[in-house]
Amino acid sequence: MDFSQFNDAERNHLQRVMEQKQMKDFLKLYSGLVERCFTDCVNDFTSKALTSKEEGCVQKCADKFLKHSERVGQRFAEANAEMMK
Amino acid sequence: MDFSQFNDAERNHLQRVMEQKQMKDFLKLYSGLVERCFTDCVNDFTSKALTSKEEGCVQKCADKFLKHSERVGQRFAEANAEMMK
Amino acid sequence: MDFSQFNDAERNHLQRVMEQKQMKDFLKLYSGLVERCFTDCVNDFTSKALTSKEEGCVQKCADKFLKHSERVGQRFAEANAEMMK
Amino acid sequence: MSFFMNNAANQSVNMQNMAMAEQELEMVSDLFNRIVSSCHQKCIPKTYIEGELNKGEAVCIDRCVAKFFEVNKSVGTKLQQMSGAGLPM
Amino acid sequence: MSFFMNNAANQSVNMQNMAMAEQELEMVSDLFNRIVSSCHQKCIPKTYIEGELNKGEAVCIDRCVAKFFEVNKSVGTKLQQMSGAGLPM
Amino acid sequence: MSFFMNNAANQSVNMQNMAMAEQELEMVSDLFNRIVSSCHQKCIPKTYIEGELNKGEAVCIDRCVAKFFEVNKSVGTKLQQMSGAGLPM
Repeated sequence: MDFSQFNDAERNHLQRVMEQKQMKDFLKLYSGLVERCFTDCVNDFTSKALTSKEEGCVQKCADKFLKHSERVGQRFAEANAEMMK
Repeated sequence: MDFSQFNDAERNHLQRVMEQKQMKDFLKLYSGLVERCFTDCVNDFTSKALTSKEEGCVQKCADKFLKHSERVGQRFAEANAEMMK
Repeated sequence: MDFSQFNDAERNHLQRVMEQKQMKDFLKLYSGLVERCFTDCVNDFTSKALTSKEEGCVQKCADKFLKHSERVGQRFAEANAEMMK
Repeated sequence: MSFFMNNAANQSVNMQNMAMAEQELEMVSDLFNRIVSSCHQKCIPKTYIEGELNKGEAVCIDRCVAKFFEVNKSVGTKLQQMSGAGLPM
Repeated sequence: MSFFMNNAANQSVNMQNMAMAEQELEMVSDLFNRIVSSCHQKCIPKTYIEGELNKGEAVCIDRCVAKFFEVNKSVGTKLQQMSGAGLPM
Repeated sequence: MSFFMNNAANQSVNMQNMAMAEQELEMVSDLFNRIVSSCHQKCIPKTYIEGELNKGEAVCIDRCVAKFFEVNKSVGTKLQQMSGAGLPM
């Protein structure tokens, strides 16, 4: 998106909108990650506490998802730049 | 959430917000329950009308989900209270 | 819904609301169709470009979904009219 | 739904009515989208041999929409009985 | 949560507070809905033999809610460490 | 995207432009989120042996993003041809 078409007041407005959106996206990332790693890692309901295997799986699942999301971000930016040409 | 930090006008405002939210949540519960029990119970498309087996399954599926949701609500409240300590 | 209960100003307002909603629904149809046909048709990641088989599958998947959605629309309108009687 | 945009200017818009009308429109379109997705799941195999609907798929869709409405009604009745609330069903 | 609707009229509503409170309400209800759907997936078979919860399902639900909270906490800690941001966790 | 907050005070904000810009931001972030979830489904096995991406997963992600953009373009072209509408594609 080309920001030069907007005046300063409009750019301030968009800046605030994007900050709110970043906060909302962060909360969505958080709740999505909890649900995804719970679904993929927790399957033993013979006790109330996470087993060490489950805890380890949750940590790796979260790390892997964040690395995945980061790499998609890089390819996404490149592909978008390509389209803008 | 600690409501004592708000004045009466603010509490009225939040009360109205929560009433609207409860209405919206009820409609989400309803449409979610219809979709879930249709998916789980209805698989026979040799006729246009629900078979008695399908109708029975839908009733039990809805009852079971509401009982499930109620029990989660109890454990959820206890866990939240635990966290507030 | 019975529109006769509204005055012209209200009908104008609803008309604008519905036009915005139609635009939003069209964008949802578009993004949902991309995701659905990608999931159902693209499974070969040995190269960066769509295979002709995948490209063909995406076209048919999109056509089929639009035809499906159109037919549901007809039956939906009939069922709704039935309920209004 | 034909609209006459003539002497709208001097009439007031009752926002309460508009909110109710918008909510009903939202509910009808939500129901439609759920039927499209559920009946696609039940009636359309993912092999996509051709873009047209074949006979079996068409008949399945018709029956699927009818059955979805039945389930919608019976779950609605159950919730209304339980909550006693007047629901815009 | 009891409310006293007495001299509210002459008090002002701080919209900033209201937005924060509404966001927190939204987060709590989102967490609840995700636990309901995840624990239904894990604990309730789709055979629906009867409408009541049997012993096994009830015990599974209790443990499932407890474990979900644990995962919620450990992922929250990880994200806070990484971003260093103060999160309304 | 650098912003200069200098003489903003005396300028007016054209809400029509803002709504369009916000919708475009919404569409870009929705596309990104759908690619993240679709390519996680296609490229990341759920065994989670380690937290890092291995070679195969990384290569799969790169190809998956490229293919998703291709599908996005071809479905977009189809819908534009059908509706004849100018779409903020």
